[in-house]
Amino acid sequence: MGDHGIYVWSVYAIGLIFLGAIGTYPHMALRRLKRRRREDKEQR
Amino acid sequence: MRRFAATLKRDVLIAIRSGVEMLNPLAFFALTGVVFAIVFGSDLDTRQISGIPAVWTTALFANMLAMEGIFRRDYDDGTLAHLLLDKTATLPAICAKLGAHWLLTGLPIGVLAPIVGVGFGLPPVTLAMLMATILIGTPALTLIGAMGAALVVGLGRGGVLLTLLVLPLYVPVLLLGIGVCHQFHAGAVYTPQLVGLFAILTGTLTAVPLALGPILRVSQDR
Amino acid sequence: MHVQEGELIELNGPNGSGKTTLLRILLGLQKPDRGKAICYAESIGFVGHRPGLSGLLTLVENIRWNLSLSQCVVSDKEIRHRLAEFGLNQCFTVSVNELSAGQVKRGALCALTLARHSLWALDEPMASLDSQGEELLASMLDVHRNNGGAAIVATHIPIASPTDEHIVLGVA
Amino acid sequence: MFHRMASPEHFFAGARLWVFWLYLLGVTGLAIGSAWGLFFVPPEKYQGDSVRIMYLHVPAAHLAQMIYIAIAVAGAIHIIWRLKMADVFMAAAAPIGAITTALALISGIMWGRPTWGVWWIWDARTTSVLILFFLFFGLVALRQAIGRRERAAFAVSVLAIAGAINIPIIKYSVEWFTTLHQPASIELGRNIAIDTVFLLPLFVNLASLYVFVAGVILANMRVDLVNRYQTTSWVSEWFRNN
Repeated sequence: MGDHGIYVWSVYAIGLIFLGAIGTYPHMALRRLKRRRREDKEQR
Repeated sequence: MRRFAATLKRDVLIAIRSGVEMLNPLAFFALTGVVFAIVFGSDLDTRQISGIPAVWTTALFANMLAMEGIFRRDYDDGTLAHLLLDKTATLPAICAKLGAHWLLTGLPIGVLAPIVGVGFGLPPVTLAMLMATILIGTPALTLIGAMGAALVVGLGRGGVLLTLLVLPLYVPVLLLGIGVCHQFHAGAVYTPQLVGLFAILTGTLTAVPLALGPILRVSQDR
Repeated sequence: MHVQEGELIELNGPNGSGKTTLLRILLGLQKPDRGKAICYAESIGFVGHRPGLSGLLTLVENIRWNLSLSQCVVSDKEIRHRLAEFGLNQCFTVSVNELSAGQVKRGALCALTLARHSLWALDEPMASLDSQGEELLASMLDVHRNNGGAAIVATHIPIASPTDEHIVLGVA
Repeated sequence: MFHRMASPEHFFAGARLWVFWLYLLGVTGLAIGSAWGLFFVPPEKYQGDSVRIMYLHVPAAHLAQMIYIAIAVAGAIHIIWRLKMADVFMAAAAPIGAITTALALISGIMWGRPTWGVWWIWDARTTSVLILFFLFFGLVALRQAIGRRERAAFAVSVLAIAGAINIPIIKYSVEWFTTLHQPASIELGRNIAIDTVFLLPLFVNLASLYVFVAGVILANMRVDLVNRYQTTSWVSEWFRNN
């Protein structure tokens, strides 16, 4: 990879984090909504 | 046409009555320009290069400072509703408000620009071109800024929000303005970019006033 | 909702029942959530909660601008005369900011009478008016109705005579 | 099919399947493209291995601009036909566009560092992408600032259209302005030997990123739909059975 390896790997690492974040956010949000709905139901 | 003149007179009167608030952008422009002149102007070989961008950028921010209050005052005291009530009166009144705003900020800044530019040791010819480009650029800035102000009217002191919305749209005017002056200063060809500046001005001049009516109607809805 | 010439409709109902919202929808200042509102009236005069006069100008300048918007040519003398009728003769040169709420409301109502609007939309006109102001309002409405004007008034203090149409808005 | 998808309820149900397949295709495509670009492509003559960053930077930058154009089109649709789904798309796509632009910026910086030895260079494309990021940020901030959904939808549509009109103007003025100052600025990615061995992984990654982000936007739209239509029957019915 030569001396540029550090940059290449860090770019792909950041890419993984960013794409992973936007990929998982919607599902986490749906799960959070369900949990909050269940908690509201229990309180009522 | 009479409505245009009446609203123009009214807005200029309000601005004069508001006194300090009207002078705010001009004072900002002059003071910041002087500070830049002190910082950049003293270094002999860089001052001529840094003069044009410094003056132009200060003019842009002074204009943006003035954008904040263009609709806010009328929204607060309810006169904006009267503007929108009669659909035929909306366009002339809005054009008058924009005209009044330019007369009170764009024009004075343009006139002040050469005086601030002297601090950078720019030759009078370049100062004249600087003033010309600012006088062409500031109406476009006022129009783009007014659209941003109309979007955020009634949202309270959204100063940062207005700057965030409007700055990217200001960039072409700024770059072309500075570019034309640089080219002119260096004696190179500047006409294509000057035409670009005019294009932005005529483009915004035709599109924005028409769009402001509906935007204001939705923005003041609640 | 149909308003003939010379008729007055009073909107009653507790706070938050939508009187102001209904007026604003009629005026086109507000879009209804569902359905459409079409209002067939040449020009509508509106006096709402906000004064509708800019604070830094005097009453005369404000009214002159207001009238120019609806393209009525009225001389300053006539404006001053009408302001005097409304008991505002000592506040010609005073900027609106320094006036009391009652005076501002009277100024707005006076501006309404000067502009020849066929339909008036008034939102709580009685607010911040003293007894003399209420009489002025009543007489002004009668004059308006006699020469063929119509009005829609949102208020919780009854102003219209029982013969006029009353629409009571309930809280949803 | 399009008309059916225009109603929130059908869209909500229909999108679920799309999201699954788009994610699957996108992720595998990205894995293949990246692996190919990282290991199986020989290093480039001038830039050595740092050219491999191109396989993430170019797709991200390209996609970011496409997302903004898509939002502007959705804005126009919303203003002309008052289509609610257009606003749902704008609300969902704006933050994702901002993050994609951020990714493009960061990868651009990391690419510029080894090739020119400087962290940031006011090159025409880097400047345009930076301004694009501010445009996205403006869209998100404006929607956040306005409470009422109807006004927010209209305001964001207007801003998106104004921004889209400005993208070519910004590109022109920036292109001219930056070349004015450094005549020998190297365009990112333009001077690389354009033989296929370099370009194949790039197309794979470009297509896969499009597919993946499309899936993410659809999923985000479903979240927005649940938030918007909490009181409706089909949402509470969806809550009940999972």
